[in-house]
Amino acid sequence: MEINILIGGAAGQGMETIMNLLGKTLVREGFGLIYTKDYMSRVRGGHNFSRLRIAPGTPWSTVESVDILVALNEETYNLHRDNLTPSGRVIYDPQLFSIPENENRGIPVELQKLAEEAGGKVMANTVAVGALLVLIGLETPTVEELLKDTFAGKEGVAGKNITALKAGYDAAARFCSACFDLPPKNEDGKKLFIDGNQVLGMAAMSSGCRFLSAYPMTPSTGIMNYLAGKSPDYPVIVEQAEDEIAAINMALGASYTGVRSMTCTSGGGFSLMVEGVSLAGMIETPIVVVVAMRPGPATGLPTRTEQADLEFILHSGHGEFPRAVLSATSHEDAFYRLNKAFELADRYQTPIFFLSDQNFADTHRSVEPYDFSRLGYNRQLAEEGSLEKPYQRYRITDNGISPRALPGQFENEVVLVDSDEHDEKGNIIEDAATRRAMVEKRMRKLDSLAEEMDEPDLYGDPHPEVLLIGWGSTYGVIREAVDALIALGTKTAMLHFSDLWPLPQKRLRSLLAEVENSYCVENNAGGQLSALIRRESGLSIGGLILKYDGRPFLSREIVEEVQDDL
Amino acid sequence: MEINILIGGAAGQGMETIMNLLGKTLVREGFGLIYTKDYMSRVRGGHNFSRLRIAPGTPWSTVESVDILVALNEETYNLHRDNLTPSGRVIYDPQLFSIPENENRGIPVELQKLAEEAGGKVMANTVAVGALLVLIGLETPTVEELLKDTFAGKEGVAGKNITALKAGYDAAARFCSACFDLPPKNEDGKKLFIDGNQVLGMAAMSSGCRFLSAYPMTPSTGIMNYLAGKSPDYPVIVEQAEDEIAAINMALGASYTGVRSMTCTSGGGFSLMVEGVSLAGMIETPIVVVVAMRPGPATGLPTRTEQADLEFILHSGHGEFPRAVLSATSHEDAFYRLNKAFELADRYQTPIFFLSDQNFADTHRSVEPYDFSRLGYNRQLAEEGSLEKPYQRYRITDNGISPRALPGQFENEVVLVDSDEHDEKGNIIEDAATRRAMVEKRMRKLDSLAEEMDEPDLYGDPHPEVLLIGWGSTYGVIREAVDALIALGTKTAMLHFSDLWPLPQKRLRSLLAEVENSYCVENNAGGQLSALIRRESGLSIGGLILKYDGRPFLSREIVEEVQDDL
Amino acid sequence: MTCKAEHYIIGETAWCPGCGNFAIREALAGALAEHCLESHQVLLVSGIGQAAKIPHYIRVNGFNGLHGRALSPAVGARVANHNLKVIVESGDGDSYGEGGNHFIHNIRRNPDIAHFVHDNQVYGLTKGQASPTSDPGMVTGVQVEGVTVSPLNPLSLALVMGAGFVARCFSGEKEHLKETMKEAINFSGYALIDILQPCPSFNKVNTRGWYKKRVYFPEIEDPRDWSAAMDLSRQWGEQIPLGIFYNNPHRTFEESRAALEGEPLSFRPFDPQEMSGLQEEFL
Amino acid sequence: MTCKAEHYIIGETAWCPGCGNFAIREALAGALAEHCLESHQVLLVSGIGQAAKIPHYIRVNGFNGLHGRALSPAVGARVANHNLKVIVESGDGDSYGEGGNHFIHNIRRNPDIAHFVHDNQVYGLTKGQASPTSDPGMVTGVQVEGVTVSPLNPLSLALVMGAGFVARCFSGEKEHLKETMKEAINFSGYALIDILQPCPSFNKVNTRGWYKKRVYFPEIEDPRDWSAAMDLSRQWGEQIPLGIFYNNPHRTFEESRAALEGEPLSFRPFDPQEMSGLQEEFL
Ligand SMILES: Cc1ncc(C[n+]2csc(CCOP(=O)(O)OP(=O)(O)O)c2C)c(N)n1
Ligand SMILES: Cc1ncc(C[n+]2csc(CCOP(=O)(O)OP(=O)(O)O)c2C)c(N)n1
Ligand code: SF4
Ligand code: SF4
Ligand SMILES: [Mg+2]
Ligand SMILES: [Mg+2]
Repeated sequence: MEINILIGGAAGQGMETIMNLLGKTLVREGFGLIYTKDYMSRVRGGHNFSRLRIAPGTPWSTVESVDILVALNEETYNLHRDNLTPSGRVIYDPQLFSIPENENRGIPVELQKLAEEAGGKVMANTVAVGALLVLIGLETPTVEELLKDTFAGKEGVAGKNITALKAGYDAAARFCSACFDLPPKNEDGKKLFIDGNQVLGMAAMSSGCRFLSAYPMTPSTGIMNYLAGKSPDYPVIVEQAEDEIAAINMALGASYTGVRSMTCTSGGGFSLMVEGVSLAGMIETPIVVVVAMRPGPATGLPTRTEQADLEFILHSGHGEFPRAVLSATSHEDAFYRLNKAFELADRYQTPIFFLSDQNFADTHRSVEPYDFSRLGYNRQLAEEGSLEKPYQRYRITDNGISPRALPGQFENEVVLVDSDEHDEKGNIIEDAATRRAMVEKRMRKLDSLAEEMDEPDLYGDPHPEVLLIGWGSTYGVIREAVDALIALGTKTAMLHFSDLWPLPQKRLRSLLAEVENSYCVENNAGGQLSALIRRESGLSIGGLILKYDGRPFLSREIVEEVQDDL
Repeated sequence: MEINILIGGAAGQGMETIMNLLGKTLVREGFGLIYTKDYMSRVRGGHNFSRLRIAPGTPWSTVESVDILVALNEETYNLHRDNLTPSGRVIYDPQLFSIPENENRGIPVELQKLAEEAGGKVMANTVAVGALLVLIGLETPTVEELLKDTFAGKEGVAGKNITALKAGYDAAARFCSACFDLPPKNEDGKKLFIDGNQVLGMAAMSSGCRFLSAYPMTPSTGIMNYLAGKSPDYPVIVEQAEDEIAAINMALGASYTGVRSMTCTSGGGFSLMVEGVSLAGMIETPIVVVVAMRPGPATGLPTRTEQADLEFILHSGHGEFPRAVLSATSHEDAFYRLNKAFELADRYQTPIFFLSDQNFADTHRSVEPYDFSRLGYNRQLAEEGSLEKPYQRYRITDNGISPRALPGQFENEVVLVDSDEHDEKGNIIEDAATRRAMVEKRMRKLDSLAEEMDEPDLYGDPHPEVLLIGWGSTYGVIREAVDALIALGTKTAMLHFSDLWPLPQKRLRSLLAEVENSYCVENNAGGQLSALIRRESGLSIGGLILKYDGRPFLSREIVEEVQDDL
Repeated sequence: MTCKAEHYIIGETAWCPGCGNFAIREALAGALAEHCLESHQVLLVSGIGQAAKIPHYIRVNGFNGLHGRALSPAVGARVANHNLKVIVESGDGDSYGEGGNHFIHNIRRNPDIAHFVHDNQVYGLTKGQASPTSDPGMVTGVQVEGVTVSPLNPLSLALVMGAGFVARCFSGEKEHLKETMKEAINFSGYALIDILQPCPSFNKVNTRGWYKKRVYFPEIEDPRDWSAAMDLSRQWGEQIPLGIFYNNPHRTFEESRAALEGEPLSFRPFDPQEMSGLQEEFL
Repeated sequence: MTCKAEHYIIGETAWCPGCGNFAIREALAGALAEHCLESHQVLLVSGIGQAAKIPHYIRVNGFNGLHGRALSPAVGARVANHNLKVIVESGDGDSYGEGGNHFIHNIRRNPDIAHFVHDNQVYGLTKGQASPTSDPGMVTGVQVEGVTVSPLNPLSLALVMGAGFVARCFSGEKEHLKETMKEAINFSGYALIDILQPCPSFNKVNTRGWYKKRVYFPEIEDPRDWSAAMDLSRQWGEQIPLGIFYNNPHRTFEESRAALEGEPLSFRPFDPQEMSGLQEEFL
């Protein structure tokens, strides 16, 4: 009752086009799905592939087994054939390579040739989509509609693509038609087909972010592309900085002057930003920093995934100052949570981090449309009536938060911020008493910030014998592992952190007191959340389930590790 | 039986000259002393002062009370008069301000006028030294000798200074001669009079460091000055980089190519180096990074002290890789420990951090000459005979350490390093298996690295009821607090870490099991060592004694906090 | 307000007696006064160094940021509120050394910012190391055998990067400095004034007298003649020209962004609910 | 060894078919071969990008470091072992964008390094954003309304910073490229070749044909004439000159450091005990 499709080929062969067309079609038809990418750090050649899983509800992760393999080159066939299910089929172009007939699973479709006949090689991908459709028993009208949307105004192009689509459909129909059963549709209304970077880009736009300064870096660049794409139509400025140092400092200048600002990068670029992070802490200027993690150290594996920058980000920047660290756990949650990051930044006037990773950034899922009324836009700026004059940017207050005015906001009042230690007015000081007062003022913000943190998500058996603890993009895969373990008879629950710092500890403490077998499941080699929990609570997590080969977890792997250990 | 001298004035008035002259004279005479600086981040004006404490043995810290106050301006007198001991005296220039005669402690010396008479205003400092000498009952020959050494080749200048010196001596002699008792001399041979930065500079030179690339930043610049001063006479290159990013990358290039290399900076500059740190971890290239901490965040208090970058440095750089963190605890130890840093860097081919702070960097003490035979210079390079060919820079080995060859070292063998994940040869890879193997290879180095860490120094009562735990430059002041608490009847001990990461835990575990009252004493607001201990061992330290106003601890403060708490 | 220079002068400075910074501050106060700019409508951005302390000594909005990073927040400020007059003021080390990359790339961006560099040819605050503009041969605690690298010529560099306004002043010619500042502030786009500034504490080579003897005001026939400006900018040594070598505006960063037309972004209202149309493309 | 170009060519590249990088690699191999440089005596340093993958495709020592930071380790390498021939090769984004500050300041330093920039006027590896040299108007996923900033002219910039060797080549003129590389490698001091390189995947403006139509070899009368070089370097558009615009060596970084005379530092013996005299000054 689920279908798993894998499309593979060399970089530049257009796997994305196929998946986007197919994915969107399926979502429009009402199916729940997830689509993940595995690609190399190169522009052409190599071996890239994508997986699409269509399953009841909305699947949380993809799996290894393949029902339909679209092999755009022979390498793909050789690398993935062993994962084909017994009834699995392979769509391939017989002009490129051949599959032994006795294997009886090949569906030869002359992708290139049919495309050329339809009007051009580039449409080979559309041909492939046609072939895929017939295999899963869908008609073409939704795709046709989509093609018309996509090529609106270019009717010729749309028409040629429709021809190509049908050619693929007909060619594959000769071998099998509807030979895979689609799962039931979700009948509860329209869904979005969206990837993680797009979720974050849209969340930033909808949170009133008006300035993104960044430097391209995989896997964060999609956020930049999203916002840049909106800039002709909305009052948002996207500036490609000369380097990441400029990126964060520009954003801080814009934030100080009054707009919600953000920067995004990956670990290496973030390394260049940490001085600016420390500046934000000192001048108490809001900033949202999205870090889309990838495997390090250094350049590492640029297009792959890891969760190894948690501790780095938690302690990034010299000196001590308050911060919050949130993370992207699911497409559903991340939209609202990035808004929360903007809200916290304005409320606490300090850097707020939002951790994503390649696994989240590049994964499309079908999700419920978002409820924009849940978004906040509370700038927490000083107001004329209540402003004490002369204005003091760093007035010492009980909760450590000073009234924030903008340059130019009030007649005759100036706003002074300084990276040196300063007095309430913002002027440089060196005396011990003021220094002490300012450190304490800043650090006091942590008290109320801690109250804002959401407890981790609890899912699964209410009285578990096994507890799986995770954070960030592993939400879905751990959740599926919990389901699988429960199905296998192991009472299992998951505790999954979206808000990581200040670390919310209530659920953790009460659960760990009860559960015998606890594991941190992390996409890193050090078990960083586990260390953080120990540092903060003194509590030890029993075991670590780690993966650090640049690939996301498969739920099977988690299940097996738990079973081996029990 | 001790004398405490404080000299204060505006920046640019030459307090350093006085203290250097006096300090060195006293050390040559056989007295044990410590000399600390409290100065502002400016070039002229403001209020700066230095303290010199002469006490039996070699004192570990300075104290607040003042026996002799040299007030180069009235502000100094006003700020420090209340700390004068009942028998305290004030040397001042009556042309600048006056002290009520009834206070009966003024020693008016016309510093400016006498200096001009001797041949020039600049010698006012020498006049002051003369005055100081007579108060503590020392004759002038040692200073005269020193002046001749200093102005070797410029006899006129030396002569004028000697005249100035004597004028000061005579002027003060009219008020009091030997009115303070010097403590007994140390009779065990000559001592060095040296500050922390000089200790580190000399240690680097003596460890065979041949390249320092750095960008000026207080309080680390003294190291750069030291090495630059040697560069005309020794094969060492000091390069002022255009920024800290260049500094660490240049050092890495030199290290890769074959010389021991180092960089030094403070927190803000280090923030710009963390990307390079991650690179060093990935390309497995030795580098020693000295971070002289000062209060942050951002520019903070540039000329003051703090220990707030421990956690930042521990987790600095994106991704996961092995590192070691050592620290400067005393002038005696730091010399050998920086050599250890170089040895570890070469042995483990990874970044090694050495934490200093302003308190250590700018403090002079009288110390035993160093034993250079204790220094190591083991480059751990591949040797012709044992080299497997073709050479593989990242050969997978049991302990994770690969044979290291230099470019150009072996005919026809090339050395390839890469910031991307790579195979044994150094070439970019993307497959999961090689990635896993390389992560594990690198992380395996941590096992043997952990064995290299020295357990923390244990001092004080063998069965303590109070345990003070510290790290870095607080060694001396905590030690004096231990002595004081023991003298007050509290069985106290100190556990002081020089090597911080991988955290040595044996002593800690055994002591914490026994001692009821444990405190971490740290110059920061967060209790970072305490958190690190909890993270690593799960053990909680009972209390925190923290100071984060930019000033070093006074032992009195530690004693009081313990007493208040007990 | 009364538009008097004194209005802008605040704070006790941490500068050394005899330093050229004082005259630069006065010229700036004079320029602000003569343009009659209100304090809350001006933003002064700086980095770190002796010169960079200036936001504490001039009564306008101030952003005293990181060493080398003065230009970047200034550009951000122009994005958020293009009604503010934004002036960047910092040292030569800050602007051309640590901040070199932002210097060259912001000239390309051409934001409407006046950039006043206190060029004392030395790192003042960190006690006298060579700066990018130090003359060859200068001996310091780090350059113990004298500076060996070629000095960076900020004016030629700005010209080559396409700056529209390039000037050299001298703190000892205060009136000229003030007038030049006024023009730079009114210039549409990035305007650089490299200000020769004696540092009596650390620069014993390029003293006030040294500059005084050398500076002169060349006749500048056509301030839009790039080659002539380049030639002038390359004069150094016995004769050091002062003046606006180049003055030729082109499209600014702000003009190239449609979103910056009208009300400053900082003060525009916003309601998240109005953004719900964004998800349509994903349906 | 036999000094054949093939000796240096290794590895399967990750470049796109039709990319200018291939010709650059061949020219480099040819230049190394014709100078008959042994693999272990050459060091190739790069940053990150498509071009920067070259150390994996040429059989010499290789340091494939961080994005933007190729020049810095190269200078360090020259300190440690000045017998190595050090070549830096990287992309335009790497060299002039992220690495801009090192570019300008290392020209001032003048280390004996040949710097070959694969200038495809685009960020290749990150999929086609504008680079500092992108022509105005170029539309990308980030520059959705076209590049608005002025392009950085690497040759003029190098000249203004005092580079002694400044050349432009085109990957489509491989023989000329190889010969120029040979001269740059032999040049004493910092030598820049900005190499026009078509990127068929992302740069649809400056294609091979586009360059082909425009490049020409001007007569260069006196390669020590700075102004003439500057004029040439500023030509762009219908006519794009190739050649060594400037060739005028001056004192190198290495020559200014006495410690670098003789045996490379890397291979000099050292004994800590011989350093004990250092403490005498503190006695
Ligand atoms: C990242 C960083 N590196 C180094 C420093 C130390 N630092 C402060 S000011 C300065 C140099 C200042 O020189 P310049 O900009 O010419 O200003 P001046 O003091 O001469 O006016 C340096 C190196 C710092 N604050 N931050
Ligand atoms: C600090 C940092 N920022 C960003 C990146 C991402 N990145 C990798 S290559 C590249 C641009 C490459 O452009 P260029 O140097 O022109 O090389 P090309 O790919 O065009 O040959 C970028 C932005 C990175 N690796 N490191
Ligand atoms: S150090 Fe030099 S530039 Fe700085 S205030 Fe003093 S004299 Fe002026
Ligand atoms: S992306 Fe462009 S520059 Fe890079 S290899 Fe492909 S064609 Fe060449
Ligand atoms: Mg300066
Ligand atoms: Mg490029």
